[in-house]
Amino acid sequence: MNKVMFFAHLRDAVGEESVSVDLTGKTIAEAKAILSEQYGVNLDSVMAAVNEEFASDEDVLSDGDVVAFIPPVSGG
Amino acid sequence: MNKVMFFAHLRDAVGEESVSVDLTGKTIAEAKAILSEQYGVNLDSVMAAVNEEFASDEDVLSDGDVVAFIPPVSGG
Amino acid sequence: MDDRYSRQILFSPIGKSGQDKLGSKHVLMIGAGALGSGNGEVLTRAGVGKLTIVDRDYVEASNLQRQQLYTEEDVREKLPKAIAAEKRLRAINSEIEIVPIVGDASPDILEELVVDVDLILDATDNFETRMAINDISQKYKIPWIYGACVGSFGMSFTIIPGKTPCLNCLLKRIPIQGMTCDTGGIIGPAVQMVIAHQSAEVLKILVEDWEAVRDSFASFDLWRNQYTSMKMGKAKDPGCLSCGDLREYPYLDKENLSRSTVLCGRDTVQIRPPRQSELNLADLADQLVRLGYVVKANPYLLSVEMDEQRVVLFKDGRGLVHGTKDMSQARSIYQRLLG
Amino acid sequence: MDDRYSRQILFSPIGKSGQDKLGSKHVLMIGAGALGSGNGEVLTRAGVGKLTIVDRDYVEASNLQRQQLYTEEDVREKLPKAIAAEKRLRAINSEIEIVPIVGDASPDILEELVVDVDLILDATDNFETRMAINDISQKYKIPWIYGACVGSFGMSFTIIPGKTPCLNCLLKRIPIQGMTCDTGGIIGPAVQMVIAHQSAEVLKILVEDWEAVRDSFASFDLWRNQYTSMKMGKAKDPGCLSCGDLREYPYLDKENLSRSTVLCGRDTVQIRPPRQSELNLADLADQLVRLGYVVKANPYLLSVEMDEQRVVLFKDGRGLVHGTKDMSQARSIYQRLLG
Repeated sequence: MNKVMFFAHLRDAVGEESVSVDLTGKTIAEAKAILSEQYGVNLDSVMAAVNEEFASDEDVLSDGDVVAFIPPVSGG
Repeated sequence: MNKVMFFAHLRDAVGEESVSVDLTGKTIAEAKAILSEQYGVNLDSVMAAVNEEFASDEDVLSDGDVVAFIPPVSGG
Repeated sequence: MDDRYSRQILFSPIGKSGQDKLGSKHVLMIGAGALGSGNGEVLTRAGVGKLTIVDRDYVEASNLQRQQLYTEEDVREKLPKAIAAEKRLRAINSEIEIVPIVGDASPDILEELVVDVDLILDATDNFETRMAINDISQKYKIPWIYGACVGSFGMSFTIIPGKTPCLNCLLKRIPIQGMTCDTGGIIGPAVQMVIAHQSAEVLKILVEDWEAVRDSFASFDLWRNQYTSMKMGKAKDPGCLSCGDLREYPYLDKENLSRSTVLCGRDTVQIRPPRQSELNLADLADQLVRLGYVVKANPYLLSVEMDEQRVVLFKDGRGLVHGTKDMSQARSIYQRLLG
Repeated sequence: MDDRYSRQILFSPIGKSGQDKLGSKHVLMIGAGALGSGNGEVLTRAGVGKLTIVDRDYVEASNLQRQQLYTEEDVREKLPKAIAAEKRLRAINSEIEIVPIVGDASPDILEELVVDVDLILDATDNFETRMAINDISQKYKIPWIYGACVGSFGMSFTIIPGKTPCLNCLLKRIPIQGMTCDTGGIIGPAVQMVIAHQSAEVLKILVEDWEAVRDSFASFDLWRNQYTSMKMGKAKDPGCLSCGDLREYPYLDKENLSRSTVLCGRDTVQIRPPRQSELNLADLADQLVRLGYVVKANPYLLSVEMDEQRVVLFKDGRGLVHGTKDMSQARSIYQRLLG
């Protein structure tokens, strides 16, 4: 299983700060597609961190990895 | 063994952000006395956290506990 | 100014009803130095209905590096900070009420000022005043928000009577010889970071979003890139004399306050700390020399020149401030050195 | 003002030599909104030698809630932000050089301004300008500091050419329809928190304390009490078109910029986004209605009234700004809606 955390407006869209989903063996790109489908959020251009380290679309998730999605914001 | 972290001016006095010391079985009060002696810092009125939770003088340390000393500051 | 709060109302945890609540609330802010000027500005811009500001100092050149309401003109006019703050805050928002009070935040004054206050914001520079705020907060069931910084290090903790531990649970007694901005230096970003934490907590409490209130003790060092949140549930002490079952509000008792006395015919004020303690005069002398002060020290006392005044500190914490008869000024100078 | 920087010099990682360095450095700040006014004030107070401020907007009532240099008077006079900022900053510190520039931070202008600049501070409100800053930073080897916020959420990342990943490594392309303060709201404390992070990084870089520079991507939510540091080593992309081995600086190429055209005889500016993309018009319409705007939408376009202008947005991201012939104003209005 994996803990998936959502920040900023993603959290509002999902309705929870974190969810438990099994993403073992999936790439970040695949995980984004699954979660977008499941929670109706747009994860295009959203940064992903795995265990507090930046992860690219091709990185593969292991069991127990904590995934965070951090949307870059533009306000200033 | 225990990881002991020092914040603010304590870090300057100790010269390192963290040190490894075996404090297993000691109370916070005893740990303070040992570290004060060893590093020449005053830990009187310094707050202690064990694994990111506030700890009082009587709390006993276990092997592997991470201890942090956070000095309350008065500037404003 | 229509539209003034539109971006804040759009933030859904505040919204229109939160904005109305903000406009009906009264914040008592103790201190108008670095944290006071910054927090005062955030709250004034946010539209808090009434802001009472208590400060005993006037604006000096060394304040300009981090105290955001003040200008070179305020330094030249030696304006009291509370007055200079009010002037700028009115130009920013003429639609809220600002009450400046030039003076010491003694327990007596605090008890008078606390009527109708929804929240006390700590922007002071010493633990003696903070312990008095803490007791007042418990006695009148008013939340307060501790904030402090020195160097690149800062911290904040929100105290809700009946719910969280209080400052006396955490510290047990007043720390003596804490680092102050006059001995450890300070950078603007650390001030801004504490203001960010404190003012966010003020907004949460004033809009009554109690679930959002931070229950951990936040501390951080911006130069060393550290940030830590300490859970505080276990800190609550049922035997605490400020918030426990048999409370005495010890810091409202004049016996426990630092005592200042004008020494007859000597243009000098003597200050006694609230508890007997031993100062490390050698360390303190080192710090003050690094700061550029002229310091003389021997094993028993330390003498330091500060602008028009000379301060002599004894090993037991007692201080003589020569060159003034003004007790409030003398306490300010003493606490700048010892926190 | 002697003594002005005494508390900062006392902070040992700065000291006297750091203070001298600060006084000899030049910061180019893009934007004088919330992050620009706050960062500008911290750096002016800290004694940075020269500050160039670029902004295309004027002060409006809805800015006062969080943009700390501005007053009600500035709103009444409709002063350009760069000019209003300069006025206040001079009153704060007359001893440093402040150069206000009223205008768009286009890649051409950035290339002109970047001569002799030690650091670029991002205080803009859109990714198109940030990507241009990012390319300029790589091309001329000048560090820059990304900062942004919306609601109670904010983030900061320090980009050092040749060392850290760049913004294009992280994002690959310009995100469209990012949350902006005009659609998601914003609270003052979140602004202060980003300022704290950005200005601390500026001080570290200007005093050349490279070891202290933050190498993680910091993001936080003050209302939800979240703080997270993401390690960024793995983000550096050798194939990145901005900082990689075969770099092209794509965002300095006019072909990739959003194109604005004044539509002949119609008092209208048309804006095309830099990349083809599909806007979610229904979501956007919802946000704008919550903000209080009058919005009309159908499956193909959305029309929104904004003060004197009316903006029509198409599904492909194209926008028509009616009621102006000023391209810079039109781009500002467009980017306020789409980030």
